[in-house]
Amino acid sequence: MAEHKNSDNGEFHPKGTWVILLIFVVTLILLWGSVYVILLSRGVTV
Amino acid sequence: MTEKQSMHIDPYEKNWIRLSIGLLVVFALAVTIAGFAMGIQVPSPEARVDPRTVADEGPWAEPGLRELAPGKYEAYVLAQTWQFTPREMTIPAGSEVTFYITSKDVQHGFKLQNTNINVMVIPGQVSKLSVKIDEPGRYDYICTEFCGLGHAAMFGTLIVE
Amino acid sequence: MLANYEVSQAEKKFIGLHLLFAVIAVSIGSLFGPLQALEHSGLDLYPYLQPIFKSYYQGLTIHGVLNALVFTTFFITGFLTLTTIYGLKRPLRYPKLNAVGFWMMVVGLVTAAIPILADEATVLYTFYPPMKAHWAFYLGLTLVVVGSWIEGYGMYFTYYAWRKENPGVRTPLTTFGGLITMVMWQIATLGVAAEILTMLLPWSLGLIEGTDPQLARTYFWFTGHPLVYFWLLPAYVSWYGMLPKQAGGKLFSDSLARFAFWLFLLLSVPLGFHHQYVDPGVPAGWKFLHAILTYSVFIPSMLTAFTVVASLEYAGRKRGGKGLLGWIRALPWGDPIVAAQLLAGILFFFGGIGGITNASYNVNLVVHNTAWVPGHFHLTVASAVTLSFMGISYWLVPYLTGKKLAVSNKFALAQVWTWFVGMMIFSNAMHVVGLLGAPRRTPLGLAPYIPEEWSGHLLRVGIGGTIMFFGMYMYVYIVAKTAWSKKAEPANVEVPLAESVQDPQDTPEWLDKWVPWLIGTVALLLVAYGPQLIDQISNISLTSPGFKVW
Amino acid sequence: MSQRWKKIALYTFYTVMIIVVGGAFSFKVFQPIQVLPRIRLAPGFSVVMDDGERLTNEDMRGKLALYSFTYTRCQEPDCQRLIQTMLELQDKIDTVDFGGTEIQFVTITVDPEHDTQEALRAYAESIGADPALWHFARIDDPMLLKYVVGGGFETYYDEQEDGRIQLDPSFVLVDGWGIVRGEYHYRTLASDSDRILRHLDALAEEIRNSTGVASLAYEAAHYFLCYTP
Repeated sequence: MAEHKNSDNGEFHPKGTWVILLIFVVTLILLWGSVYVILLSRGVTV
Repeated sequence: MTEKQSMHIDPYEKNWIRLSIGLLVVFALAVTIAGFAMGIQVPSPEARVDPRTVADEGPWAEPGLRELAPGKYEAYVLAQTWQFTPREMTIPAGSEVTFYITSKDVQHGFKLQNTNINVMVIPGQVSKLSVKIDEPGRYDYICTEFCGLGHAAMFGTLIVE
Repeated sequence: MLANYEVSQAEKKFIGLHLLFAVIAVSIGSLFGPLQALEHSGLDLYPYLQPIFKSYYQGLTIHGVLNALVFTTFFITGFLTLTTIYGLKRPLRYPKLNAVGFWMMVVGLVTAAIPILADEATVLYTFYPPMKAHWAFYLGLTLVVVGSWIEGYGMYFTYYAWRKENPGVRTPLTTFGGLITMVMWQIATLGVAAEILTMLLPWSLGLIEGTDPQLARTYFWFTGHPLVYFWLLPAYVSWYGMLPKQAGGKLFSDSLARFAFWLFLLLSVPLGFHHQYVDPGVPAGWKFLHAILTYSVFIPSMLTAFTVVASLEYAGRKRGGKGLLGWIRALPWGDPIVAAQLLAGILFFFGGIGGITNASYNVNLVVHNTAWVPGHFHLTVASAVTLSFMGISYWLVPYLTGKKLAVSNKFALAQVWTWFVGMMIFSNAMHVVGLLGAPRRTPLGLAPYIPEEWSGHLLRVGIGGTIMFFGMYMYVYIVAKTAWSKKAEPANVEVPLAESVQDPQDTPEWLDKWVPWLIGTVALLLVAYGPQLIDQISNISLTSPGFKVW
Repeated sequence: MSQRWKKIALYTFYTVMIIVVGGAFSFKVFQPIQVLPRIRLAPGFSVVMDDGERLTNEDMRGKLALYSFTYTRCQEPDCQRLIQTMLELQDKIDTVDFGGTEIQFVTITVDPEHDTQEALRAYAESIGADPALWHFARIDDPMLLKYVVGGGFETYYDEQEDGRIQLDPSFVLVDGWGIVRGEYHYRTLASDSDRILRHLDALAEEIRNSTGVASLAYEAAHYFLCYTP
């Protein structure tokens, strides 16, 4: 097969890293958002 | 000192930094709106008292719930090892209560379950927060800061009916 | 740089002593972990310990002080001593100074431990006045902190000597990260030093009548949050400077790694009010400013996440990993050193999510002082940090003792995974039950207000805690067996310093200059804290007499 | 970049830093501007004063008002202290330069049944209240009284079964816009008369100075919570 991904310095771009971190960001938004919703649902304080 | 010296940042990483900052800006906006526009605020300094004498005279000498006007209450709560005074308060649903809480000994916490009332109780300081509760039920207020051996048993109940 | 410098036996022994005290501390401190966790699930073993340990809270104090304060401080000063001398390839400039610092820490540890064990300092590791511990407790903590400062000075002198010998050379990354950690620590601990020296120590000695509890909290959290970064940054040193090599690759970006460390120096300290969002004595506006600053310190953490994961991807692809995510499988998961740090990183992802939630100003009202908070910091200090330190130990102990790890790879791997699984269960349950309203620092088995719906989660707290208990003592066993076995095979371990994709010498010079960054740090600190400190100090009222309530 | 430009950039950086830090600090240390928080809107009301005049919240537009709440029969030390504080303030009020803005003390009784207009006037005379500055006032309807004093001014009082009145004597400071700027419900570390006088000073200064461009600085002081202690 042609593509032996050569990790030479110039060509390497961390695409997989992006995918993992994107999953992280989505999880972050969901979990943070759920606590934020709890905050809103529990009413005002002033 | 060569020409090569520079921060070359991978384009993927550059985008990642942009994304991170954008996300934080959105979060910051969300909490700002909840805090300053909708009124879910954190406490600010109310007053300073002398913890040695605060329970001798003034409102914390006889702490309790008091009706200011129909549907509007104030609750002076005294925290001490290991109880809140009063232990039980009853308000009608839909009323607004302003809590004034202080401690005559060590630090305590005051968390009214299932509401956003959650505040430190620090001797010498008065913690003030208001809440409006529409849903009838029993709302425990529990001590959330370690205050000694009886800490786990320190709680009271706000009955909304 | 001395041409053929090798870390000497004496130096290895000195560093090893740090580890010895760290492991002793964590092995005592961790005894109480499962006792607390099981108490939550309804099995209270404390009554059986009555003759020796008086209460849940005494156990909790020991757990917190020994694990979070002592284990970390000793491990970190030892580890950073190594990154300093090994990275710079030169011995300590004043080894006696470092020895003085170390033994001062030991004396402090003993001084603080005696009142804790005697139940005279059951004040938890935050020791909020007006709960009044025995004076020896405060003195002991002071000595530990000052001792660590002195060790830090020893590292600075060493660095200074090296810098004069090697002008223009980039500081090696691991040394660089270690030094930043130390500088940050020394700035941050000024808060707790002020708290103890101006208030708590004179008060516990009877020289002044009372304290100002609100000011004490402000002082404490000046130190309290950067303390977390003092724990984390050495783990980052390993993730940036060693893990890439251990995984079979290179560091993805040297300059961004350094930039992240500078941001940590700049931003770690001026954000302590985010621990005081619900304090009555701090104006909401200042809390909001610190919320924004806390968000800012999330940026270098995000940078770290990217650079470290990218370095791992680089390593995984070099090892033949294909496709978008295939490189993950190709990483050396069979190596306990690597596995520990990878799992630490996974747990830390969740720690980061919890952290940003805590930091989010009014969102904190939902979670403040609930079980969520210990759930969160067990993902940082007990996962990202401790699990990484466990992994580091698996090369560091052989390196220092010259003996091969005395257990099989599989056993060490099992240890790492046990800790990971236990932590997953424990911290998840703690987060959930905290959201439902369970307070922290509370023997929930005794609390009369526990609703039925919490019990399932509290059971999981107990299960997770117990699994972690086994994970911890497997670790202690491995370290102890390696250190004391007579017939172990000799090890041939080197300190795993990772190369960078880019030559560090190409990193811009401004990323290796101290003065501008230090000035910036002090300036930001003054803006973020100065006005409030002036306010609170000038309005000080020492009206709170002491109480012994345990 | 040449060495020289680097140096210039660095020193610019330091200078900006010093200005920012110095600015923030001098703002705090010298406290050029201090304000009182804008707490909430004061309630609307209509009272009858001891001289028989009717006074409403509308009449107080553009004037400063220090409201206080007590009743003449009260023998509690807290009530005595309230009158004492008011007298101290009356003595010292001339030291404050309100720049032409009028200030009025209004003490509303929570016991209108006993505190008739005549009784209030007699009481005012007996303690030496200056009629140009300080008036006692009453609201006839107990329901309205409750809404104004309890609901609006958030001052607690309650008539007991035996006819005795339970009360937390208190002060409320309201500006010319009808906004509550200070509340003094219970004793704190500072003495009430000192605190109120300090607050009156701050309010007077804001009225005198916050015109034109300076008003922006005052808004900034509000924004940055530079509150008078």
